[in-house]
Amino acid sequence: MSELDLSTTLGNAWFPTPIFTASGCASSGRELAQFFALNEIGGVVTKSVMSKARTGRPTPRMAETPSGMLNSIGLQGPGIDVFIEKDIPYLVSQKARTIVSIAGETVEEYSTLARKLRSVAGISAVEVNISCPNVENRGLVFACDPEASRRVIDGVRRTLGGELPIIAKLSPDVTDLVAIAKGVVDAGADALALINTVLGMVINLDTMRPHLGGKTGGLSGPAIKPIAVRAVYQVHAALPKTPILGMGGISNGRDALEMIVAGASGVSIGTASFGNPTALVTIQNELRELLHAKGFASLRDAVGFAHREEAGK
Amino acid sequence: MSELDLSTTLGNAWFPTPIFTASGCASSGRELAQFFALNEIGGVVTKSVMSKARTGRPTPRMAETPSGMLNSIGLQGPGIDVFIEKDIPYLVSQKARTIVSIAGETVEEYSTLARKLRSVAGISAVEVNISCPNVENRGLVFACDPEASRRVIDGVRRTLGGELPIIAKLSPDVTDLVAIAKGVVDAGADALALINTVLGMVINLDTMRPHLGGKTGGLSGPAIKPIAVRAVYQVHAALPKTPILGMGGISNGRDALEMIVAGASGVSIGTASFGNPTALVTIQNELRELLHAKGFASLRDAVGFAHREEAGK
Amino acid sequence: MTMINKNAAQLNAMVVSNKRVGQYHQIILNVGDNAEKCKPGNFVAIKVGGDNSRMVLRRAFAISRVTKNVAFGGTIELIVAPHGQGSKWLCAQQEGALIDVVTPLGTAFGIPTEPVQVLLVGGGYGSAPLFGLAEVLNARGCRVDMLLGASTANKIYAPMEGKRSVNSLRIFTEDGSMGQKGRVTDPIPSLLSDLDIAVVYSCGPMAMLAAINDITMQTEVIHQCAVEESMACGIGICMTCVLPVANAQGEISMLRSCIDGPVMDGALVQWDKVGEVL
Amino acid sequence: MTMINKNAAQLNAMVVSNKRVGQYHQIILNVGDNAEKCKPGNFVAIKVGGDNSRMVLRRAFAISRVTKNVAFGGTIELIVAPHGQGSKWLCAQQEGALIDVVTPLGTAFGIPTEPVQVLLVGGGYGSAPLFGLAEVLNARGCRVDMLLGASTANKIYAPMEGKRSVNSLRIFTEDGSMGQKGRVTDPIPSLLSDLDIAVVYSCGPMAMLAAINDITMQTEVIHQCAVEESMACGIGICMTCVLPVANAQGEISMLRSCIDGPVMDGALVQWDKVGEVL
Ligand SMILES: Cc1cc2nc3c(=O)[nH]c(=O)nc-3n(C[C@H](O)[C@H](O)[C@H](O)COP(=O)(O)OP(=O)(O)OC[C@H]3O[C@@H](n4cnc5c(N)ncnc54)[C@H](O)[C@@H]3O)c2cc1C
Ligand SMILES: Cc1cc2nc3c(=O)[nH]c(=O)nc-3n(C[C@H](O)[C@H](O)[C@H](O)COP(=O)(O)OP(=O)(O)OC[C@H]3O[C@@H](n4cnc5c(N)ncnc54)[C@H](O)[C@@H]3O)c2cc1C
Ligand SMILES: Cc1cc2nc3c(=O)[nH]c(=O)nc-3n(C[C@H](O)[C@H](O)[C@H](O)COP(=O)(O)O)c2cc1C
Ligand SMILES: Cc1cc2nc3c(=O)[nH]c(=O)nc-3n(C[C@H](O)[C@H](O)[C@H](O)COP(=O)(O)O)c2cc1C
Ligand code: FES
Ligand code: FES
Repeated sequence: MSELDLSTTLGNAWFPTPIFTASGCASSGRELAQFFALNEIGGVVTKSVMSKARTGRPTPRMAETPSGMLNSIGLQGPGIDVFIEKDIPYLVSQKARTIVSIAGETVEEYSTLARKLRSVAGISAVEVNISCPNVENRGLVFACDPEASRRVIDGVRRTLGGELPIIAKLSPDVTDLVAIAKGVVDAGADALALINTVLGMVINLDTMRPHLGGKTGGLSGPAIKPIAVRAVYQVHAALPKTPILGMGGISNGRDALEMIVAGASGVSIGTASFGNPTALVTIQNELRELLHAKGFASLRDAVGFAHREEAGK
Repeated sequence: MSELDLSTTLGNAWFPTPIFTASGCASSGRELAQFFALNEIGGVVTKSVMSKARTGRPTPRMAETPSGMLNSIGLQGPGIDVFIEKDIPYLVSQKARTIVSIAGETVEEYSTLARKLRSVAGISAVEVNISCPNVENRGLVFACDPEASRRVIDGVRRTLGGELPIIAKLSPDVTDLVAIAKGVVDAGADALALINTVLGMVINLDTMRPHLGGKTGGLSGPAIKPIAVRAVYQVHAALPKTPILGMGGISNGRDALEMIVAGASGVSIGTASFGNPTALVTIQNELRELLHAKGFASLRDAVGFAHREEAGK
Repeated sequence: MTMINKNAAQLNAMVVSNKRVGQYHQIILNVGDNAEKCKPGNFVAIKVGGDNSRMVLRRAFAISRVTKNVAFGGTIELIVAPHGQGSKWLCAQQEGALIDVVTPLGTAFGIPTEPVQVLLVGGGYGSAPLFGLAEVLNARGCRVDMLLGASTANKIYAPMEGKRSVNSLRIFTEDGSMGQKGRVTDPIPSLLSDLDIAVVYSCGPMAMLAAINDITMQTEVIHQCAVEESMACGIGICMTCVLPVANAQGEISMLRSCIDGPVMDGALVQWDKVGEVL
Repeated sequence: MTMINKNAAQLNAMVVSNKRVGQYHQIILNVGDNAEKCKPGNFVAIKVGGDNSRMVLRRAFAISRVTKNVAFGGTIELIVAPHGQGSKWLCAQQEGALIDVVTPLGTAFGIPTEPVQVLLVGGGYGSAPLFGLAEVLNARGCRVDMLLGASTANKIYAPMEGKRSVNSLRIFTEDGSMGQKGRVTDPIPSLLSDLDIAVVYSCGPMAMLAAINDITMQTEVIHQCAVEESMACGIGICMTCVLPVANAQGEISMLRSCIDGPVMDGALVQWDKVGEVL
């Protein structure tokens, strides 16, 4: 069983296992290193970083919901320069494979971030989080606008050149996810990350107002798993050659396998780490055992397996 | 406390309480009558009926998910003629206030259904379920297409005349829910029902294929409550004068109150009845007590209360 | 018009006992007077997982036997296989625990008015309702023969006291670990031609029921089977549990197995169309 | 660079005892050797609701006392208010139950190197970590005075044995049902001017901490407070638990109360900006 090949690729980046942290759910990596070695898993996806330091949204920033939670962090972070100076060297020192997530408020900001990352050693891929309000267009979230999504990815692609793979991270809060996916792949994304959180709200019955400081927040956790599996399945059916980093509510090996057979080449674990700091390694071990039990010789054989032709049809 | 006025209105229809069944979650009413008197609650929203009898989607039609479930019924039903002949008289005999839900595959089918209902006595309102594939336009769900949504409601409005209130039931699976809501209100909807189920999928790890016969299904239950509250809040903020029938994961009085202060004039209970056949009356009692405890003199005062101006701002 | 769910009530039932029997748990619940309304074939729908459970749907279990108990009033017995999270939770409940049940639900086995000869066929925990049924048939003067089958010995549920109402009992396991090696359906054709059997009653996996029906369809024998479809509500309001069934006129429609079943006339069920679009 | 969460481990802790004390539960958990790493101010993050729970996040509780127990090895004590579903579940756990905990987490109270005079102020269950702290301070030779407050008598947690390490203890309730009627903050200004207090340690509701800080800011007294913000992860990875804190240069940033707290220097916390956008 130890022979089972768990390795995967996202664009031209190779990873020994398909298990990744989810952006914003592992901070810069240091915090989890007490619970497992960061190089044991497929890779670390860092918290989305912007060009300047940001203090984020007011508290309360979270609310627990049935089998899930809402968060409203507002991309608090140190800004790209401090990030490159302090966080990347740490991850490199831990031999962690690193996917840097970037976020911007303008098409230009994304390109600026890409330019700064271009020359940084030790990065495996760039995840482009386009679920941010576009300040140039009425605050409309980039990922909800096919044209804006394309332009962001196009800008990042031009800036990065052909080296680093680009993973475009999409929002499920759209009428036609496949159209957005096709657009960003056309614009140069090598892979897709699906799904970001679903927009939600909780009302606090003590104050009788929205509970979160930012009023709305992003829903994550097991509650959204069926939405995430559907998104991955739909997009893999439409774009079978584009690798997908699947996420949304994965809490155990079975969830990970569900996502993989739906079409994901790798999976990110977010909220599950909050409930269980060792979730990533537990899930990785469970996935390995399950793949073995189901008779797969490698992870690769399982990717998209739920789409196979039906016998006799 | 028994004095507390729970009555509500949707368009020109009056209901003694704001607690309704959700379409498709109470069949034709008879099944629940063993557990409580149908005239004890605000009203019964019937399963969406189409013009012809339909056998629906293949089984399996359901999968339980964390704090929710997927269903894929495919609008199985007897067709409008049998429905009018058999189900309406039963509801009338029980003195149940009845909202008839209609569904069609073409704009014309909705109008035909409305025409048949026009002359039927004992109906309080018509709920127009536009979360159906539009066979005239590549199977694109009406509710995901602002123009198609408008045309359906416009057709129903013209056919019904000004008497019966129209409640347009929208899908949350859209980029811009407020735009769709505004469109159908412009086209003549008196009220909105929010939200229909969220598109999801579960993979069966025994067969390694989508579990449901229809592959995808609709996610309902507590898992989607934060999405529903957000939808109601957003739409109420944009259209404060349009009454909303709120639904999605309501399982107790607190959930109902959350939805009401977010902006709902009434709430529908779906999945909760599957877990608890007496859910509607329990929720109604809990809501009454909570409103009282919070110091409201009437339901009306609580509708949209979470939107009130902040003191001093 | 008959009222749907007309005997059903939602109540908190106390666990009177919970014993492991082979791979199953025999669970006895105190349902008070409600027990009088429970007939062989009916089922209960149970809320699982406690207050903060992520499981929102009830689980269905056949009522195995009904007893009038001096200490507790009426009790019902369930035979539960620990399958997934919900049934495991139920199997872990201890004596004294209170459980939220809706009971009795669904159709019951039809009992012949005459003392005819009948054959009862059970697969796995499907034998559970057959012992209660055998008691009723026996009391009616019927001759009751029973066949039970499972993959292996500890999936056979055949309690000592249950055998009292049965004239003959034969057991089949696929691995030969108990009784005869083979399938429970193997002996049915010869039994139907050798004995004067009027009704076959069956309960077990859908494939077994279909196989039995293939046999009974070659004969005049009536086949009453208890089907098992996934149920979201158990009370007829969700339309998830349907299967294609013909009426007397041969018109096929999708009937709800929770209120038009679980006991159905096997001859009317469209076995080849189960799981298909009509 | 110091490692974040460097003493933390995830382990299954057995409930050694669970007793009601007023409105709280005193819960003792066996955490073995891990207890040696737990310091006053640290907290534990507990998984609640069992296997099928719809609650996905851990709950944070201050470590009240640490004991080396002959029978069990190291134990930690928690004082838990049954607030919502998660804490109620915890309060319902019986002796022998195994509980998934991550511990110890967060910063600890700083202990003076000299035997100075200190004041400990607790609100509600906020008194829990103060008794363990008092023991340590007492062993260091400090003079420890304590003020405890709550809305009403049975929300005061002040165990007999805890008082041993305390030179004086005064209790305040808003309804006067125990001790003096009034707020725990009322006597602080005069105490600070009358006694030679070097440090005020506080734990309780945010409003109480802010009020104490208003007082200490008028003086030279150090204020070490244990803050309480909603935490999704407890280990520094989610950024939900932040509050605005200045550094030595006066630059304000949003620090995580789970790893840069819960114990913080009250003088640096920007109390008026908590819950605002910077
Ligand atoms: C009328 C009827 C009578 C039954 N009688 C018995 C009995 O006497 N003893 C017994 O052990 N089991 C019986 N079952 C099956 C029992 O309902 C399932 O084993 C149980 O629901 C599984 O729940 P779970 O949470 O353990 O499994 P999971 O697989 O986690 O359940 C997930 C979901 O699928 C549904 N489901 C899974 N398996 C089945 C199944 N076989 N049939 C229907 N729904 C299923 C569950 O209800 C739940 O909603 C009966 C089912 C029906 C419909
Ligand atoms: C560092 C720290 C130490 C604490 N020490 C203690 C203690 O010693 N004794 C004690 O009784 N309580 C303590 N609390 C508060 C305790 O964490 C909450 O009462 C508990 O999380 C409530 O969970 P619930 O499920 O019962 O309530 P719910 O209101 O149902 O919880 C819903 C969500 O909100 C969060 N939440 C609710 N109230 C609080 C709160 N006051 N603080 C932080 N998060 C909250 C929960 O963690 C959960 O994620 C402490 C909190 C923190 C942050
Ligand atoms: C607290 C929190 C912070 C997050 N921050 C980011 C972020 O900075 N960038 C991003 O692309 N996604 C962010 N996400 C979304 C996650 O990466 C992930 O897409 C989502 O949570 C679904 O996965 P999960 O259910 O496993 O958490 C965040 C999620 C949470 C819960
Ligand atoms: C089994 C099932 C069948 C449904 N059928 C319909 C339907 O026929 N028409 C409709 O408008 N909505 C239908 N719905 C959606 C519900 O009316 C409701 O909008 C949704 O389930 C959210 O509410 P809930 O979480 O309380 O169930 C159905 C939902 C379920 C679970
Ligand atoms: S289980 Fe809901 S209709 Fe049968
Ligand atoms: S609770 Fe997650 S960062 Fe503090």
